[in-house]
Amino acid sequence: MKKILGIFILLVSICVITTIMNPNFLNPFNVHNTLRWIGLFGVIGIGVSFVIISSGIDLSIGSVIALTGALLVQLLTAYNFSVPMALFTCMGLSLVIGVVHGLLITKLKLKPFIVTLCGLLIYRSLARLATDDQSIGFGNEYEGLRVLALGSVPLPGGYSIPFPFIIFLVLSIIAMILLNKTLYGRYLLALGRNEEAVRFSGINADRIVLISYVICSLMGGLAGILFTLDLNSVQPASSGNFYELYAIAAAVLGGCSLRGGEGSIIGVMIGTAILRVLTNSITLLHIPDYLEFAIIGIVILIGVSTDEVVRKYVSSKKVKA
Amino acid sequence: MKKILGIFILLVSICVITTIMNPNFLNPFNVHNTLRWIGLFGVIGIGVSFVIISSGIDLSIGSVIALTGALLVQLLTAYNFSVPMALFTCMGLSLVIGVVHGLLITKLKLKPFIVTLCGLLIYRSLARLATDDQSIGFGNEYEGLRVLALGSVPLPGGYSIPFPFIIFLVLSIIAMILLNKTLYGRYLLALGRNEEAVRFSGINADRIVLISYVICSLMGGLAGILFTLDLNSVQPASSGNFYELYAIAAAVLGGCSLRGGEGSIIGVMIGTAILRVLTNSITLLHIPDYLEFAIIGIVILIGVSTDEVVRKYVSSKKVKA
Amino acid sequence: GGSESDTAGNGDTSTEKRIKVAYVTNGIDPFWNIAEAGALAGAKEFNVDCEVLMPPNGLADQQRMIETLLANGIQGVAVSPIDAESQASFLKKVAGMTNMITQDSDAPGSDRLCFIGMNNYTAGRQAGELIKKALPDGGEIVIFVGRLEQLNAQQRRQGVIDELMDRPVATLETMQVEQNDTPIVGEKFTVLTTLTDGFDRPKAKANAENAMVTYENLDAMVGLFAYNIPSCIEAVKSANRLNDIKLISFDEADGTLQGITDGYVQGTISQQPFEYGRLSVKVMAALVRGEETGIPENKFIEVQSKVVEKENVEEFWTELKKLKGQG
Amino acid sequence: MSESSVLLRATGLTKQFPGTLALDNVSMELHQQEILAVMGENGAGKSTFMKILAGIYQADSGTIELEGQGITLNSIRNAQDHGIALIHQELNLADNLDVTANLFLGQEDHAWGWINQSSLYLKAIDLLKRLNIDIDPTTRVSDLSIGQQQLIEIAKAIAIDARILIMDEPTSSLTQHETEHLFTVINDLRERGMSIIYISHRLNEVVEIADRVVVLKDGQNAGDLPKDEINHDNMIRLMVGREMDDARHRSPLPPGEVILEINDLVTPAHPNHANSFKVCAGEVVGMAGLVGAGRTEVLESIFGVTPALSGSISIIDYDGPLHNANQAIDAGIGLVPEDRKLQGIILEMSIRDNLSLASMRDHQKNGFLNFPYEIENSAEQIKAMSIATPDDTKEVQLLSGGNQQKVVIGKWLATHPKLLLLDEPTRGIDVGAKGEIYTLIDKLAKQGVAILFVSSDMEEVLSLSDRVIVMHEGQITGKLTKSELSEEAVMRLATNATATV
Ligand SMILES: Nc1ncnc2c1ncn2[C@@H]1O[C@H](COP(=O)(O)OP(=O)(O)OP(=O)(O)O)[C@@H](O)[C@H]1O
Ligand SMILES: Nc1ncnc2c1ncn2[C@@H]1O[C@H](COP(=O)(O)OP(=O)(O)OP(=O)(O)O)[C@@H](O)[C@H]1O
Ligand SMILES: [Mg+2]
Ligand SMILES: [Mg+2]
Repeated sequence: MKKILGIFILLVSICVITTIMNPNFLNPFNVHNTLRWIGLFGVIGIGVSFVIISSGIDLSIGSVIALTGALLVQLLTAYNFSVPMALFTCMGLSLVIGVVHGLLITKLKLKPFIVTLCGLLIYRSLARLATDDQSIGFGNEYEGLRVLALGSVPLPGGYSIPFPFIIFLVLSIIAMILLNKTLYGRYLLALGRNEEAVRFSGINADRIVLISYVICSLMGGLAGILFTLDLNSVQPASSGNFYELYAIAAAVLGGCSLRGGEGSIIGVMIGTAILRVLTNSITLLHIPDYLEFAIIGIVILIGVSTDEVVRKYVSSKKVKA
Repeated sequence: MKKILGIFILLVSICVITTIMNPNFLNPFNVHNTLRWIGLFGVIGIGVSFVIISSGIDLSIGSVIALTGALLVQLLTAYNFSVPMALFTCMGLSLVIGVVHGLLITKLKLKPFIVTLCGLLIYRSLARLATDDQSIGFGNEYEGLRVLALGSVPLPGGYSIPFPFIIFLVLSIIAMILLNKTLYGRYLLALGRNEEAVRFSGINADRIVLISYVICSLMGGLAGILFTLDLNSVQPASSGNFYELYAIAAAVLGGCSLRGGEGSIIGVMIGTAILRVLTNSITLLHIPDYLEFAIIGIVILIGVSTDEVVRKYVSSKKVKA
Repeated sequence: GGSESDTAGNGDTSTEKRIKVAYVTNGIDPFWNIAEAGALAGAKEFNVDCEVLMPPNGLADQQRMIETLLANGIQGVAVSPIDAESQASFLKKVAGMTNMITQDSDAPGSDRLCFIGMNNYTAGRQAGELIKKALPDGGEIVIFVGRLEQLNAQQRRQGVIDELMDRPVATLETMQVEQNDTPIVGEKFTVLTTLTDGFDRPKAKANAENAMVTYENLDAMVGLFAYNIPSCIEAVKSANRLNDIKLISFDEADGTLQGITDGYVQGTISQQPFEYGRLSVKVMAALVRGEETGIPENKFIEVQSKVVEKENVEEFWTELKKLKGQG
Repeated sequence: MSESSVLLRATGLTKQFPGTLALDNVSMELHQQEILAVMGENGAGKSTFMKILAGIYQADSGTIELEGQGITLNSIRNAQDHGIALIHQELNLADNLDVTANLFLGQEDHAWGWINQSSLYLKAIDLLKRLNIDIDPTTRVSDLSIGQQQLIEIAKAIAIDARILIMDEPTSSLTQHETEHLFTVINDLRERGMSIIYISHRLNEVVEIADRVVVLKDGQNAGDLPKDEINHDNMIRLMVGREMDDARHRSPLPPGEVILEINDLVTPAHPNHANSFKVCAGEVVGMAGLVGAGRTEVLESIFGVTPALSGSISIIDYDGPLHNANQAIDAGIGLVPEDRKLQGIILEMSIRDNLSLASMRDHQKNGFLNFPYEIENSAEQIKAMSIATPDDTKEVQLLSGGNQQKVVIGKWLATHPKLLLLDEPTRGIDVGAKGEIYTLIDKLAKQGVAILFVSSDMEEVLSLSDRVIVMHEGQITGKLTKSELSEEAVMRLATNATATV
């Protein structure tokens, strides 16, 4: 809880400082857009946090985004799939990807880093193959479907909550329940800390791990669909590049430990929000955009190291008490 | 040794198949180029293998390459540094980067993944800052210095060994000695297995870890210099992108375990060679270049999983015997 | 990127609130640095504030930046869409909120007030003509490019191919993008393949090296992006084949211009990016102020691409350096 | 209870690991409501046997019958379904979760995957109360002491409602008091119909609790002992195959000059207590106390791995600073740590490399390894410690626990320490190896090495020490000379902080 408080204060500070320096930050249009981006990136943040809690990692998310995005457009525009069938196929593909990752990691005992690094490479190629290496989009069609990403619920004062943010909220709540109230969540947390303990309790640890990769890939696939609907375009060679790193950064900033066994969904939500608000502020405040990376990097470092320092301080306090 | 034999056979097979399908593979010019690329990429492979053996990871190498490259050009062309001073400054900077990584990881106990991910972001920004976000190069100058990357030792039959490959060989030999014949290497291997036991043996584990990051960053800096001299150009925003992943892939393919404590320099050499020969073969054999990533990914997967499978097989054989 | 024009103290005494416009590129590239110089020069000339933004991470980044500009009350945006066709509806929304023009790459369905640029297909054909001039008897050609997914790359490539195959001039609408899986064989010329490098310089150089090994009779290399030919030069130089492989380039990288000066690059097609920047700001300033903009009926302000060859390279380069403030 | 009612019968079990035949045609019967002790030296195959019964390993051959029915145990869940639960030799808890979550891990009450948390807490309270364990079920396991964690492990196995409960060295990290408490629980469980297999290296415990003893040796049956034949001599004879001759009852020499002097040492875990004491050359000083009394911390502070908050540590003939283990080696200190596998050795490295890990720094050649030294040292230590191995290039993990411990000690002997600190040097070590370690300690003392050892094994403390320092919650509560030494005296000081100092 303390952990979350710290980054929550960080988020609020960034918002307050940006607002003071440029009140346009609170402009309904800007709020809408920022929430939309939080929603889009938040989806993969939630996905990867399951894998991180299992003490794994998934580097393939960005490529999964490109691949499902490319597939969605191709199925709808080139192969005349119906919308439900196309969505179903894309999610089905991400499911298969997750299962393959999970099997390679649990059955062949390959390292998650390597399996998903290979995934990163392979799915990127497949996305380029599927599209003939060309940017593709829906053009002016599928406006109805695109509402999924572009629609919003109006609020008083000109404000509105974009659908992707609502999707993100709903998924977050489901994730919270899954993590804290169900057998699966409990086993996942236990397994992230001590896999032997879980195995020796007669639990099928492999299945728990496998499911975490499936969740992560499914979230990647969903994000691929949402990003594509939002942007109306897939660049097979570049869409989603490095997104896995943003997702991991958000999760870690939000208190997920790469050692496994630790992580809160609220933390991930705040972590994602910090990263998105930061990039928004950087442009709003006319900070040269080449400093964006540096600022993000420094904020992550400060976030995680304060956490370490606070923990040390608290434990030294405890001793004194 | 068995491990190395396996990937050595893989390397030879790729070479043989490529030669059969396109004899130009053995053309002196092609051999020269392939060796040069092996040399250039091999340098970072060696660097990252030290970090991997310590059971760490370094994601910042690509950005370090961009930063030192950018710095080298700027110092020489814009600030009129002498060649030795410029080289010295670049290597000095990479040393500082390595020390900072090491300190954050050992003193603040931050995870290597996070520290170097932030490094990846920050140094990229700095490279863009240092160059005003512009591509820079030497133009027609510094031809003498560029021999370091472009020169070669002629052999009979029109063949020649490029300097970067020779540099790589020399560094490999030094790395082998360091790893197998010195106290440092012994401690590093031990620490990768069991850091706690190393601490309890009166060894300054923090220093060993720190040095591994310094080695890795120094190799990154050297690679930055060599790549820049070779290409005569630095793109601050894109030079070196994803190179850390190639380096890690080469090291893992070469038998370094991400669990730490395991790794051989010869393996890393072969691993790098496989990756470079593969990319070479893909163009030589007219395979569409968007399949390159997929092929590399699949070869890495096969490489590491055969290793696992063989290990299982061998141990089951032993049992029967 | 991201620099603002420093207009403080330039004697602006009017009480008019400073006009804020933005120039948004499609990425980070030397080409855009020149355009940026043009935009900033234009800002000074036409007395406005101009922000130049270069999205580092592609399309999503570009849209985010534009949204933020809008939130910030920007009065004019000149954008180079990354995927014009797909982004049309997004840009339509932008056009509804501010004065929007496109530059470099057009987005016809987007309600943009005008397009400032050149015809990349025509430029491709110009490059084709340079090849024909260098290889009157025909030959085998390899094309190099960063990513083929970009429209300008496809248009340039198709222009080169159509010219070499002696096909009739197509328009951007009728242009057919050829696949890249088999060599395209014409009467005199063969386009062997198109190699992509994902903007990775070592890959670009390795591609050139591999092409020389794979295709023993290679006669010419065409680089569609600014850095491609400089990378090729490095490779061809180390193979000692500068005298026998013809090099044809786009844009105005220093390496390319040096190559033309030294005689081993046949020529380059310059898009005059400085003019893109300056004109964009000029038009936006006029739009905001409600002045005469000079937008023609067809909404297309064409910046002529310029063929740079040995004869005119010195003059061109001197001028360029001056524009970039290095002169 | 009918004496002949065989509950579980294992016949001809064989298990081959790479390079090791862990079990070779082993058979065993377990009767209804019986407490069966399984004994044997380190590496005899006890844990392997139990893991087969618990469904973790599958035997290569052999049969298992439960109540006369042949069963196959191919998964842990499967074994649990047959009512077999195993308490592992090592702790296996998820210490990021609370006590309740750990107690019922894999056995949660749930509806469609939804955990019924409140019912679990009630069950946890009930279970802990029944076992008389005073721990709040909402405590995070990481906040518990090792001893408490061990109790949770035991409670967890009992929660499964097993018919057969296997305990693999459950007392190795329990205090005397906790052990006695455990025995009450075990007897109670037996009364309620459970059968128990009990593994321990502590002969006293076995004599006290077991109805029958089965002894394994080198993966084979070495004999059985009925209740009335269970005594030390019989057990040792079957296990070791010879009479024991160890230095347990050593005759101390007069102490030499003061090697170690501690003044007002304050350790991080107990910042409100300062301790002072001395250890002399040739002296064997024991440190007694309950688990968590702070003994390990004192040793680690002296050795520099857990720097003290304040106080002075002085070592004879050494003036340098003492802030880390490296300096401690300079000062002539060695530490055989509490957790062998985690802190003592590097399992995947060879015996030879492990043996030179601490001393190589003094034999290096400009940073390069000294291979001749390494070979020589390894041969010397293997001989001095009589480490049983055909080849010093074998990985340490292939050795039995006792031999691993000897490697740790050998590693420190190679540095020729003036002061050797030993933390629980015989935990989990079989009688044979224990005896050899006692002999070795005696030999070192005779050579003038000062020895300070921590042990939770009362018998060991009483017999081996020339002098005993007793701690309670971070405070030294008493120092007992050989003549004052008795079990009652130690226990009084270990449990009562107000005792005279
Ligand atoms: N997973 C394994 N792989 C290989 N060898 C093993 C494995 N587990 C145990 N062994 C070996 O099998 C033999 C029996 O080991 P086991 O753990 O059953 O002994 P033990 O009687 O429980 O000893 P201790 O008293 O030290 O606990 C030993 O030689 C051990 O090294
Ligand atoms: N790494 C640690 N982190 C937090 N608390 C610890 C740690 N190590 C020990 N403690 C706590 O410090 C106290 C003293 O522990 P210590 O291990 O020094 O006691 P001990 O007397 O040696 O006990 P034992 O018989 O278990 O070795 C205990 O309450 C223990 O739980
Ligand atoms: Mg055992
Ligand atoms: Mg202890």
